[in-house]
Amino acid sequence: MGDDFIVETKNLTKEFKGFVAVSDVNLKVRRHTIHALIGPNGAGKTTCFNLITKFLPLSRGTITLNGRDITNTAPADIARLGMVRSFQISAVFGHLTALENVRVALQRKLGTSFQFWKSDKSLAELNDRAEELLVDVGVQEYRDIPAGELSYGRKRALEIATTLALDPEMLLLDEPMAGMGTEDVARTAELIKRVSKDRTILMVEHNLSVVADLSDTITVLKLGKVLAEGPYSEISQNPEVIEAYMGHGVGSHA
Amino acid sequence: MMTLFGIPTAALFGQLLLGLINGAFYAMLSLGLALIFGLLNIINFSHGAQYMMGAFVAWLGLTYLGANYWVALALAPVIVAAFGIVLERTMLSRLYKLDHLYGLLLTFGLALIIEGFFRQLYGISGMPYAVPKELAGGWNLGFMYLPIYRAWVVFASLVLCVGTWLLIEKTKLGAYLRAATENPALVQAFGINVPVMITLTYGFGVALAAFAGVLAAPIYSVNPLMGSNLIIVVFAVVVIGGMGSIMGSIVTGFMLGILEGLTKVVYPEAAGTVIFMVMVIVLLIKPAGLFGKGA
Amino acid sequence: MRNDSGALLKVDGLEAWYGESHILHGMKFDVHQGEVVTLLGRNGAGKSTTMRSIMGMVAKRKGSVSFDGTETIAMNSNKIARLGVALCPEERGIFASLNVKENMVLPPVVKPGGLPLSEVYELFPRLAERANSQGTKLSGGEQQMLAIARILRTGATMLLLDEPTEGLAPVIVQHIGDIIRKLKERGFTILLVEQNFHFAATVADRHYVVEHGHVIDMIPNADLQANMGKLKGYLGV
Amino acid sequence: MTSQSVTTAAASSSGPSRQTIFVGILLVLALAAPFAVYPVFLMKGLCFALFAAAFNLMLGYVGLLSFGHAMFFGWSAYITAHAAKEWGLTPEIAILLGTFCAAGLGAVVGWLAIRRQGIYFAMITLALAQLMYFVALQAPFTHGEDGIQGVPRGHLFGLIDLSDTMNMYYFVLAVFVLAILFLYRVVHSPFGQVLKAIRDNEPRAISLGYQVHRYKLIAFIISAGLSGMAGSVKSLVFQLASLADVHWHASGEVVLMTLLGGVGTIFGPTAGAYLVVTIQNYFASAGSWVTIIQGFIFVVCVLAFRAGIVGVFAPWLKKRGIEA
Amino acid sequence: QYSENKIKIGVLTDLSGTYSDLAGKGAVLAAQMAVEDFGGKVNGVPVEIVSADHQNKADIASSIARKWYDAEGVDAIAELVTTAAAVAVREVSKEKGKIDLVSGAASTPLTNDKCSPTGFHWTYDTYALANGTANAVVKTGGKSWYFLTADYAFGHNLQAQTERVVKANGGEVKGAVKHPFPNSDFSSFLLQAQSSGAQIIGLANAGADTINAIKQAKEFGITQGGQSLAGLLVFITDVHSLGLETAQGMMLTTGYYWNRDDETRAWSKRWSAKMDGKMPSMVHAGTYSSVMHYLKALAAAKTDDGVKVADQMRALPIKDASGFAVNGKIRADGRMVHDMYLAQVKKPSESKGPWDYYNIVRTIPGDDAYQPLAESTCALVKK
Ligand SMILES: Nc1ncnc2c1ncn2[C@@H]1O[C@H](COP(=O)(O)OP(=O)(O)OP(=O)(O)O)[C@@H](O)[C@H]1O
Ligand SMILES: Nc1ncnc2c1ncn2[C@@H]1O[C@H](COP(=O)(O)OP(=O)(O)OP(=O)(O)O)[C@@H](O)[C@H]1O
Ligand SMILES: CC(C)C[C@H](N)C(=O)O
Ligand SMILES: [Mg+2]
Ligand SMILES: [Mg+2]
Repeated sequence: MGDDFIVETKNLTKEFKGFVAVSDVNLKVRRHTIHALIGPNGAGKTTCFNLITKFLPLSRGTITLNGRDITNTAPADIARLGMVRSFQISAVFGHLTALENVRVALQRKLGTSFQFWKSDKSLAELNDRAEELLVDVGVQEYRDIPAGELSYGRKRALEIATTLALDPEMLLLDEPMAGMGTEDVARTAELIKRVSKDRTILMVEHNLSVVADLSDTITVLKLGKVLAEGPYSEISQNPEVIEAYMGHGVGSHA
Repeated sequence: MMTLFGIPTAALFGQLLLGLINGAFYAMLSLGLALIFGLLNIINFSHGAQYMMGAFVAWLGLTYLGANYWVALALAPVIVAAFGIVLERTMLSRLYKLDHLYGLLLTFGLALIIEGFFRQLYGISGMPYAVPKELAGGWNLGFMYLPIYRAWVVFASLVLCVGTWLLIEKTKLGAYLRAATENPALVQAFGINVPVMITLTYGFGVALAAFAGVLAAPIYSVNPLMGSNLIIVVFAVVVIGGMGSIMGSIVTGFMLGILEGLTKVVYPEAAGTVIFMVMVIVLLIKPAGLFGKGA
Repeated sequence: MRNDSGALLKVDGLEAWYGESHILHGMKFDVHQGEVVTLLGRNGAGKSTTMRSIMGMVAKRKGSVSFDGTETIAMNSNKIARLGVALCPEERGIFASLNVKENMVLPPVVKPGGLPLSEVYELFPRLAERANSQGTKLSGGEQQMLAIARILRTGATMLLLDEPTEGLAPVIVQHIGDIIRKLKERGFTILLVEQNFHFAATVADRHYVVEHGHVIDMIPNADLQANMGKLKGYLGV
Repeated sequence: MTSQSVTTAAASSSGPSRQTIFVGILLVLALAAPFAVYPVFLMKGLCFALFAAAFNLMLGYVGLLSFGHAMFFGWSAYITAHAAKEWGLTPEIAILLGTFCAAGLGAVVGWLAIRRQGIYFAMITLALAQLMYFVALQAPFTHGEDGIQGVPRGHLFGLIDLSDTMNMYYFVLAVFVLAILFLYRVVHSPFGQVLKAIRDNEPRAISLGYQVHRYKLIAFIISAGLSGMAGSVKSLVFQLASLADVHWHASGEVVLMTLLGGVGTIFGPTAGAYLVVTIQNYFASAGSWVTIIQGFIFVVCVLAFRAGIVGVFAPWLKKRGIEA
Repeated sequence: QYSENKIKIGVLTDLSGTYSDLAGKGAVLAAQMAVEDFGGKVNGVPVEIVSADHQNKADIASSIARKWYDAEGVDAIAELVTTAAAVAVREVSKEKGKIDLVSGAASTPLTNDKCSPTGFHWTYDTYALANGTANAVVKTGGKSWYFLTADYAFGHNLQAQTERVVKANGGEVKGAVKHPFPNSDFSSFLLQAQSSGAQIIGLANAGADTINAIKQAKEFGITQGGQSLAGLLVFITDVHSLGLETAQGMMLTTGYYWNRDDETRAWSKRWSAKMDGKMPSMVHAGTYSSVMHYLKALAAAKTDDGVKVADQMRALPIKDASGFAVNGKIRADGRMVHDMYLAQVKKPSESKGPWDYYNIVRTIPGDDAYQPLAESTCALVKK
């Protein structure tokens, strides 16, 4: 296959009290690619994510995942269908240790999550897999530290590990690099590339070098509408995109 | 004679009017509570006790100093507010960074102490407090006899409510307060003396309660438990109106007073419960309350 | 280089603590009237803490901070603000319970001479469009604009901008650059914290490099190209 | 909610863990206690301790403050009392009946309330509890102010005579211990793990595919059921089910017990319950001084011992590998 | 012989709530005075008074009673204001074979379904109140009634008793409204009573509720409109709180009035000296009287066994220094029958000093005041 679309939106629209944040967005994310969503602040990128994962109800439009209509599916069920998101502001379980954070994600597949009569020692079988994931994102040293005490960058890394733990076929990452130091950015980019092998990734990112480096396709949003779509080479030459987003090159990325 | 709900319409008017009068108290009390609750993020459980103190200060003033009603109306809120300010400075101010629950627990404890203290000193039967001469008597409205004093209560309450509403919504005080609950350090860095502002606001909320207490003294006997019986209903009013909404608590206060009045006619046993019925319905339909913003 | 005695803001031997942890160890630098000066440094070097200390927002601090000849080290932050200093904090500090407009007009006017509201909206037209939205419903970048915009009205002439470009689209970063230059033309004095020295280079007159709560170097913007290697070393890029 | 959930990876020393020894000591004390202390007082404490522990499941582990838990406590008491007195059911059946009814009521209330958070959750539970109070006030079988009096304790399994105070005490203790073990298991189960995650970050838990409302609802039902069980047992201990147990004061009291003892700890609610019950017991003849003293204790606790009684000892215990 | 060589009497009352003025610590004092007046010892065995606050709640009352009997060697419990508390304690006392001496509670079930061989109802009850006040009112022309009734057992009971009397005397009941208990705003209920057109508005409530209803009736000009109020249970503490200005002219039934004769004045002044100049209510005097009688029975029975003491109590004549219980006798159902008084509240001008509030209009002989034994549903009454 390789050439079909895993996620498709049709006329995706979101209105907030008389203000249109996302308007008629038709997005097609090709299977096994990295697709970037960029655009000026307030263009509606995060809102798109919220709509696709149903964290916000749509005003109009339809969404399909693997050809199946998920327009009216609950957010938790969307995750169960294999599409998982991360958050723009880091989202970890602050009182759980790093290991437990990852394990909570792994645990779902075990099917024992409603079993309040069972010991939590039964979860130990997941520890090995959880540790592998921590190693992948480079936070294995902090496995027994409550996640709330990690520095911002490490929280972001942990969040990615937790997301990957679900082994989703479709990943939505909202500014995964925001707040990371330079060296972490490189490692995370590397990781994203690695996990994208047999997955599909839709990602919002302001760091243009990362976008240029990773993405197969880029969609540029502006004022809630699609402004342009294509590979980086094409997008970066588009005068409208330069005007609305990239600007004329001064100090845009460090 | 026309009837509605099986009662003559004339009598119904009377009941509505009485409901409105009760609503005036709900409105005043919930206004103060909403102010403290919505703007300072303190669930002021001692509000009822402070209302009671207002009434007691009036009574004490009259009994021991011969201070008349009007003097009490002017001074009791100030005295009780000063007391409130001391509490705020010495205790509540330590809790701002913590969960609301602690404010609730503290003020609950304070309410117990205050009420216990007054009970210990003055017993429970209640002290008589006469209607001031100027407001004695009543008007025959045809459908009912309206004591002048009750009319005065409604009037005073309306003036107070509207005044407070203007103060909060039309000056920037309201915005400062709301912002200060979120990030006091930053608001202070904008040039506002936040601790003083918070203290004064708390004092003002307490003064509102005490004022209501003085207004209540001639109607109900001055009694150490007069506030604790009311507080939970007043909480309900604030929640139904939408927490933090000044207008919400005023309108809801009057509205629920009237609704309760009607219930007293139709199904009196349920009069104390109808407010909670309304609360369930409102919260299920409009989670943030009638006038609340967002959820 | 102007001489020190004419400095509008003069920081000397500034030390600061969060609880028990000692963060600033004798910061020393100054900013002259009408200048744009940046503090550069790695994550955790103490840049934001310096800003907060100047503003009086760090409870435990020592040394000297004088603004326009007034020693402010022992003042409460509301007093300092009244002298004409305003902060745009790094976490933006947009109030969720206020709408955009209310956020905008929240900081009181401390001195005459601030920008009128209409001009502020001209600088940030996006904010006028969203004036009635709840403050925190703005997108990240919009919130950043709001945080800058709201202190322009107050008449404060000394602006402390803590990472004003964080999370912004490249084109907006440039826009912010333009605004800083405009503000400078109007006579504002600006202390800027930046991670992005490419951006800093386009607006600043001088750069201080901060490490472990000290100033370790000062580089005039004119000499920046020459000192690039050294700077990259400091910042670990 | 400020909670001191201690999530130490179970300190794994060999032999019986310190935790086991600690619990063992407590248990021996509990077994010996009625020889030193008035057993009815101990039983009252146990009932409230169970009530507070059940309540704590919501506050401490789900992060939701219910201000209407008295409806489960009180209604279950009525049902058990009625069943034992009017239908002559044996105590264990009457208690189970009360417990299940409370859980059922919990399912309905939870279904209505669980989508709300913070103060709104508290208020909607309060409102529903007030409605249930009203029903209790008006329904004939509850006998209004008098309550259902003279409830027979009956024979446990038709064999053991519970009118004997010692028998009753050990029965209540057994119920309490089993219920606490059950709660401990709930908290330390795969389900409990998810609850903690939800409390920490609900949107994230949703994004991982957890239907959070179901988890919260189940927790609420468990909490309601066990609160009910506490009320049922109390109605047999005192042979009385009364309005006081459905009144909002009782809902408030359980919040106080839990906060005073230490939210989100295993032993906190028990400590808090005994503190409050002791105050009430010792100062019963002090009239309004009781309220003054109680108020004073709350104020002191809030200002000085915010983590609750157990919170004060928790670090000390934790050092010794014991989860408070 | 006396168990543990000690006699302990518990005064279980409302020390902090609505009824703490009409009962409360004044009742504890009365019990103490009884013990002192008796000499502090019964056949050489010391007598001790303990007290506790039941907060008017059945569950608290029952658990304190249980604790006292089980763990603290209490032999009898006195006072017991509020029916629910009294019934709860009655239940425990009966089970343990201990004596209860109910003074403050009002409802008739205490000597009917809930009667006990060791339980006594001392001071007054709703039946007697109705007989006194309602009779007098109907006879002076108040034929049509409307009730404001506190919505709990006591209120219902008082209304029922009063209705019985009204109807028996050819009066008519136009309606009733049950108000929540406690309640502070009566205006709405008063307005309903007003539009009913009844001549008499009967207040089947007590304490603060009665006070508020009366005050507000005045405020709303109900009495000017030609209707009259009948307070069906009014204590002297209520009159004090209302003030004579408001309360004047009201008819009420009481089991005791401190200013009735020299004996009552002497005792009341002793009590008053320790109570900041307040005067005792009938509950205070009743508590004294019941405890005193219990002590006498203890001495005569030479044991603290409940049943035996109860028998002695029935046998011995009742007479004590308070001047309570004129013509008193105890019946099989536990009712202490004694004379009741129909009183009218004085005008302010008639009052000669503080607490001088009543004119006694009529003495109602005990047998006329109380429910005839033949009507009692108490299982102990042989028919
Ligand atoms: N809940 C909401 N209510 C009202 N307006 C909203 C809400 N959420 C977002 N918006 C508005 O929708 C627009 C798009 O916001 P969104 O967060 O999607 O932007 P974004 O593209 O992610 O920007 P950034 O890059 O700054 O994160 C913004 O103008 C924002 O103010
Ligand atoms: N509230 C706080 N309590 C304790 N330590 C703090 C607090 N805020 C900051 N710190 C510590 O103070 C040091 C300096 O922090 P500061 O925020 O000033 O750094 P910065 O130079 O602004 O870094 P960045 O580029 O990440 O914003 C850091 O080590 C940080 O961990
Ligand atoms: C008025 C009270 C002294 C009587 C009490 N309410 C009872 O139930 O008997
Ligand atoms: Mg975004
Ligand atoms: Mg910083």
